[in-house]
Amino acid sequence: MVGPIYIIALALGLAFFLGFFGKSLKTFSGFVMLAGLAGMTFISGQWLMAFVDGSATTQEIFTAGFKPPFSINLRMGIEEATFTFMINVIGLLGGIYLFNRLKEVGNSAMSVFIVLIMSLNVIVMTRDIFNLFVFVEIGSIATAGMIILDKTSKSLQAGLKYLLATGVISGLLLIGIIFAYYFAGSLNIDGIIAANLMASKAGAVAVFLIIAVLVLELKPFPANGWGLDVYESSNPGFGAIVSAGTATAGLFVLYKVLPMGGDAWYQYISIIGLITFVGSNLVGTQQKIANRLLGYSSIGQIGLVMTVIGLQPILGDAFAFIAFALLLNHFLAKAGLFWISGIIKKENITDWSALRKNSALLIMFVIFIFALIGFPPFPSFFGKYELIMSLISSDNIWVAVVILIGSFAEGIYMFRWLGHVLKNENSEEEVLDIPWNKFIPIVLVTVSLLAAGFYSVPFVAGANYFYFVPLAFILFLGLIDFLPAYIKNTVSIAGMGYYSWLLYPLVEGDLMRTIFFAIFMFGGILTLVVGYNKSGKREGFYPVALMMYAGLATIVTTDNMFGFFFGWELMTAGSYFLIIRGKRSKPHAYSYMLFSVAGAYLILLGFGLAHASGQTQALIALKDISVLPTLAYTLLAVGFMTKTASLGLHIWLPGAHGEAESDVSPMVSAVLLKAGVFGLMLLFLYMGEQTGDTLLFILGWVGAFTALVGNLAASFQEDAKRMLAYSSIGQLGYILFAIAMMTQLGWLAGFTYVINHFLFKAILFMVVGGIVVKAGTHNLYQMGGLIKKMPLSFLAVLIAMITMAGLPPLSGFAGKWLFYNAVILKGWYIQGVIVFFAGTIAFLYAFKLLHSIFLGQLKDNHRNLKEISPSILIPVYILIAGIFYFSAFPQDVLEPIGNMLANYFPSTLEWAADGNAVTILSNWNGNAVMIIIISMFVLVLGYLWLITGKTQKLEQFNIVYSAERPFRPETTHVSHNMFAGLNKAIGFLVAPGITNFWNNVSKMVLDFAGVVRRLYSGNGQVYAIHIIIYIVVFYLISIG
Amino acid sequence: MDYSIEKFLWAFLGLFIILNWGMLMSALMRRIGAKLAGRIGVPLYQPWVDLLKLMSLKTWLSHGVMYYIGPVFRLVGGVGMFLFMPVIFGIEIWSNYSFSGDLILLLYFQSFGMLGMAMGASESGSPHAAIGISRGLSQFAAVEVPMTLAVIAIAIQHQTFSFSEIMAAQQGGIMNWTLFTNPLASIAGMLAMLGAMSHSPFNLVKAPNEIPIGPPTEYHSSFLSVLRTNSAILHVVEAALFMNLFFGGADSWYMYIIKTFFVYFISVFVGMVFPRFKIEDSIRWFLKWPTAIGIIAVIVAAYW
Amino acid sequence: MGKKTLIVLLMVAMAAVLYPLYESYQGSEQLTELGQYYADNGVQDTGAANLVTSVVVTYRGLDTLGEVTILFLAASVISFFLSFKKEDRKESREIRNITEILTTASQVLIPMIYMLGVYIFVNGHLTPGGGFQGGAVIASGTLLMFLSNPDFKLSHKVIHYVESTSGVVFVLIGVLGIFMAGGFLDNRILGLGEVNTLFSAGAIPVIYTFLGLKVGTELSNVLGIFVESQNEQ
Amino acid sequence: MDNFILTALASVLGIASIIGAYVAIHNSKLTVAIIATGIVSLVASVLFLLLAAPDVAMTEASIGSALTTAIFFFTLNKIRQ
Amino acid sequence: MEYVIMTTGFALAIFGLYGLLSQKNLIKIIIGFSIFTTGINIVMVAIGYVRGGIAPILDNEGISQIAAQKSIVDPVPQALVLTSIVIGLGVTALMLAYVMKLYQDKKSLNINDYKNLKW
Repeated sequence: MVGPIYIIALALGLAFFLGFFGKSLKTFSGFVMLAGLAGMTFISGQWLMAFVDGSATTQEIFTAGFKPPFSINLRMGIEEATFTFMINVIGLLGGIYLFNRLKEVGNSAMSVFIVLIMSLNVIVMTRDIFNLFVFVEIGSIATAGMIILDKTSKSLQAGLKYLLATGVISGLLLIGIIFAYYFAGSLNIDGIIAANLMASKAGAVAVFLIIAVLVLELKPFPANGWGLDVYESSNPGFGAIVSAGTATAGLFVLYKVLPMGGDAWYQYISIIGLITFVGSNLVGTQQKIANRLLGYSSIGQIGLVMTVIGLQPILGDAFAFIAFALLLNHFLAKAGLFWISGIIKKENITDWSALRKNSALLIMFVIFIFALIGFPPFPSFFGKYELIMSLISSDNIWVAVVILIGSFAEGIYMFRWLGHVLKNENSEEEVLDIPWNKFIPIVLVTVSLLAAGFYSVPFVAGANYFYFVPLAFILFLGLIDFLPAYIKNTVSIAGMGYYSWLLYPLVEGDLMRTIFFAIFMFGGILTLVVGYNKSGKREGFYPVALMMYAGLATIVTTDNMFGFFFGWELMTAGSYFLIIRGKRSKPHAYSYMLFSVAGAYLILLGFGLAHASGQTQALIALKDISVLPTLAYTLLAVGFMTKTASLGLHIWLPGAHGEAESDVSPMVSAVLLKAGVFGLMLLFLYMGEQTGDTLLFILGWVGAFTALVGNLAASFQEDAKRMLAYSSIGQLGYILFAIAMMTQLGWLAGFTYVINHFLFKAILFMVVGGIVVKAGTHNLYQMGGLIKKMPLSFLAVLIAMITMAGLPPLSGFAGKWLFYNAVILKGWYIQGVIVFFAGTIAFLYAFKLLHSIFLGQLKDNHRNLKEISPSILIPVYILIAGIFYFSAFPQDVLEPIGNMLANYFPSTLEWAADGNAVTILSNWNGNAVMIIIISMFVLVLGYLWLITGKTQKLEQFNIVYSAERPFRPETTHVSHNMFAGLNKAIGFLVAPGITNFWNNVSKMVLDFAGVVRRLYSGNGQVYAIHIIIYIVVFYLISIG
Repeated sequence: MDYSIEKFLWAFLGLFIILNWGMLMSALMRRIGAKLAGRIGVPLYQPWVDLLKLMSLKTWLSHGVMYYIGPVFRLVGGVGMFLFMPVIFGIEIWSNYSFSGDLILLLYFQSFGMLGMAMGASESGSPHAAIGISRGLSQFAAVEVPMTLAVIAIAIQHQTFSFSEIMAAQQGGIMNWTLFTNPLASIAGMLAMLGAMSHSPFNLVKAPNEIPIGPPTEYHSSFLSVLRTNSAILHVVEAALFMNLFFGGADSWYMYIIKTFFVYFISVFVGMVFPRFKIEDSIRWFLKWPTAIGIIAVIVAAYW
Repeated sequence: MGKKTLIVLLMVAMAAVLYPLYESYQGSEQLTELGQYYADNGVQDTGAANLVTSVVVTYRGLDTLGEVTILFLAASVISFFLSFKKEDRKESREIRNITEILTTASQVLIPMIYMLGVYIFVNGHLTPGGGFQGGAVIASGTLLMFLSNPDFKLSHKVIHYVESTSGVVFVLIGVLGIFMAGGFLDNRILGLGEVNTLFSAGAIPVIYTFLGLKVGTELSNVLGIFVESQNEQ
Repeated sequence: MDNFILTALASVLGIASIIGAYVAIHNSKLTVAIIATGIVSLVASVLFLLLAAPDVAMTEASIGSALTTAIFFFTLNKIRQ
Repeated sequence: MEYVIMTTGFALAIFGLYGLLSQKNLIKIIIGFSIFTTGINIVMVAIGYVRGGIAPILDNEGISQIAAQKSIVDPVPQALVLTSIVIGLGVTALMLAYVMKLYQDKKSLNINDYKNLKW
């Protein structure tokens, strides 16, 4: 095994050797540099492998042949090996990336580069504090040199500010070191730790100086203006090295030196880390310049790792995994992002849409963004989950909350950036040239990020490899993305079919999960079938759709909290990409994502509290939460309600569902919303009646008002898909109200609504989606009379509408009947009336939809429309068959559900012999009602047919007005502002109060960030003053 | 749960009686109205004559499938309401098919007919019909609120939704009619009935007399005859519904005829006195007073 | 004038921060444990009379290596930073009138200074001084040459060769230390010889010679670049 | 006895360096400021001698005062042009 | 005697820092920085001083080997200062190079003119 000392010898030897060539032989010296970097990577890699397979033990390397206190020693343990390996890898990849740039500048720049990487290695390995100072100085001079790789006036200023700041810092470090030596008598870190300097006040100040300087090297929040300028102005290739390499070395040094200060320091470091993480992310929300934004984000992430280092005594043995997972994730993702920004070379994030030209680069960009926020299959997801779990179980909940707020703030600007990339329009002419040496590092980093995610499974309780099976299939779909759409469609349907067949045994026993499993899987397949009518390739649609369905499947089949959260985040990621495909859906997808991420974090906190009380990852732990139960249940409830868009959390739904693509809307609204409902049902089952009764009462009222406002808003909509979206809000308000009653009848009504809503909403969105595409407009007042052209879709919408309105013959009435009995038995009378009134309003807009699309006068530009494509009609008519079966034989569906619910709630519904559902209040025989109505219908039809005989169809007469066309023609269309009367009477209920509320909240946050941003005035001297203030304040807090 | 022909025949007979009584009642009402206005009014057999005339008219014109099926929905709505409600309390043959559903089914069945009319009329494409529909639906929604409040109040009071139990509770003397045992609910119910009957103050929707506005504008001949038969049946059945709920139901045909006449007379009488409301005013009116009374009724019934 | 007062206030605060350190310093009566060890067996281990040199070169050899790298870094960063294209170099510098005294004095002094520099770093292990000081003296010699005759050109090729060779040799000696003696940069690869004679203290004189050469050439290179940048546009 | 002389010498040099630093910072003319810096580092090298550190004194003298001041003057000259 | 030198060292350091933060002119800032480093160097050497000690060079003519060990000064801080002086030179040289380039760019020595990178 090559000794680690050769890293230094090799690097310095080559650096001096490069001096020989002066200005000539540029390419050759470039390759010499790469060889050197590769050698260093090999050495540290070889040590890492040795440690991983246990064949090596921690080694102390003595220089100059003497024992440590008298000479400098380097240590090569498993930690050092991993960190040096990471640094050398980033050095090698950075060298490859910057190859051309370094060649242009000359081979002295190459030697500076290789020396910089060597200095980071030694910083990690050395155990001597003065040696650490020397190599930190080498690092800072080399960085100052590297900043001016692209000679712009900005990079010059950044360089000077950097030198000023590091100069002041290193001076103070010197004082700290010399006095530490004076008190401890030795320069070796272990010697100083042994001397326990904290005992005396002066010793404490010396240690304070050392640690404060090391913290300042990591650019803590208020005093990091100089750091941000470096990120913004330097060449992004070098920015990657600073953000990944130097930060990793700096964090390890802090970890190494912290024991010097005793455990009080751990607390200070975690507080500083938290302030940095939240502060820089918050200020980042206002940022428009790409590199500076990456600077804010990397400082934030470093702050997070610093917090974790500070929390070491609390986290115990989980510390190593969490710190490494978060650091590795930041390391890989940030390097990748900087490299991509090096290729894109655009300053402002709004014109990054050129990234869409190269789909491979785009996918990698997305992977980095999602890795940073902490979405599944990435290490940060596992790290953050484990961090929150152990934090809450050691009951510092506030730290967990602040961390989540910080990463939510990061989500704000990262997703805005992603939105710009995916949706901003693209100038055609400029082409994106990607040289191979810039592309390969990014690919390597992405691959290792995914592999890191895979390998972090054994470290987290409750995680198992089974969750990665769907991801492998999604990867496979991603690879075959070049095929035409219909092949991919068949493949994905087959895949989903097999996967659901595979998972079925998992849910077989539990009827509730089987129903939801059926809705997710069967509904998913149906909505995918609709995709057959789409031509072309539909890049990126199928992997993402499968990801959503995989997430849904995992939620239903898993039995532990980790699996549930894994599936939840997977589903959110998948659905985000589905929604953002719509033409005008950028703002809506953005608000959807923010609400979902916030909701997911609330759920995580809730799970944390459950884990804290039950100490297990199983979902059963939700049953009896002893740690702050009411808080836990409220958090979980609100978290799930962000997904069911209840009142107050609903503003994302109309835009997200309204603007989505025609076959995405049914997926997202009919199938996805049920995930939130499933979550709520689980929660209420585990919570039980007595613990949550006030919460349930409130949720009942929330459900009632959501139903009312949702349906009312739907009836005043002019846009067809928006109307359906608002109606989904209303229907989910029903479901929430029903299950909040916690009685068998209530839950039966809830289940009926879940099944009904799935059936008719899928039909409505599919058909309306098809029509909107055919008719070319969303607005109801531009449509009409399509019954003549599309009779089949008219019939489908008619049946769906009757089910939605709850009219007797069809299954909708079953829901209403159960609902009525439940309300009276439960005693929630007033809410019952509100929800019933909402039901009538539902009838109104259902009719408006039917009327304005199909009936009335056929518009002349729709004359030659033909029926919507069979690929939509087939699933629609399967669903209609489902509705008829459910309406004709309600007992076959409701009885098993009733029995299943019987073991949770007292049973109040029996099924009499002749299929008559009997409660103490009333009875209802769906089958009989159906038969009677159909027979009456046939009789009366026969009677009418008898007395009218043959009729001749009247051609459409064009109602022309005597006066000339009014200025706004749509006002004459009947469905324009159709329920004006109702609107004038109770329109005030639907005023956009809540949307304004959320807009004000976001404006307040952004203004605050704007004010704090003023801190960075750009003047180098001011930054130096910030550093001194920071030291004085830190001193007063810690020691003064 | 027997589908025996015999049950069907009794129901058909009941339907025939109701149809004739409906036509007679509307003719009587028109005469009384005319008398109040100083006119003689139509002869009592007028409705039969109109019906026969309409049925005999041959017509070839139809605006399409939904236009054709609209009146069928309408009539099925009317007949359905009749079938699902017991006519005479106590007598099994006259209880029709009320065992397969109850008050909730009836409440929802009202909108079944409304839906049919709306679809048929809008298929005809005439703007007058469309305006009438939007007004009708809005008003129907507003009427539903006090109606539901009344129904819920009664349901709380009697702890049941099934007709027979409600009627049973009201037997034996005037005093235990719902009118007196639960006055607030009855007032709310009666006010809602005014809207349901769509007589004068709230008849903007059909407004048959002055201008031919409203859903049936395009209907003629045999279609109109079907609509007429239905409106006749509907008047009686609506009145019967409110009779069963508030006035103790009928234990014999004789009682049935008298009570439905008086209930129907109340709405006509109110219609004579008050002028027609604008659509927003009617909605606002319904959502103000009747709903307030209804809510108080529910509170009183529930917590007192 | 708020800023000035703020800064003064800050200085007072910094003084307060540093005061405990200042106040805790009582001046030591006897050496620290580390210092005592060096005093006792510094000479036996490294054979160098000048203890500071033995600490600088062998005991804490890595620091010196770092030290040299810093100078090397500074020189190369400044070289590619202030470098400029040939075409925008002015024909010649305006020549200030060089006084007679300066030219004659420099002719006498320059060789003396170089001799002094070489002397300093050759027996760095005996007398105070060493590689850095010797290099600095040589650099001041070159500085005098720049000042005395204006058209003195420093040939970069020579500078680069000397600098690189001495650097590489220094690293090689370090590596040799591993094979032939205790560890990296150990000076016992050559005989320790007898204290106070020129050829004693193992590799220290060799290291210091190359170190002196390297520092001297680097600093003169830096000075050269500063001079050349004078006549850039 | 000699300790007293040393302390006196050290305090004189100390005050000289403080004054030099004051002139270096507050004097408006840059040339004077740079010379003052040179003087401060020269005095510092003498102080090192007092502290029995000949090596450091030589380094400070040659590098601290000579070369640093030289570079300062070169930069100043370049800026003056 | 070492107290006085220690005080001067600290005073120089604080004064250098003051100069670095208060002066507008770039050159003055670098001057402040070099005084700051010189002050710290003085403090470092003063720490190693042993009262009555002589330079740590053991040429064996005058004082005998053993006697010398009692009275020499601690060599370690001196070694450290040696390195920090050279580091000071490196950083100052780099700063001055930056100042020259910045001057070329914007023809001004006032630090307030270099504020392109803000917020």
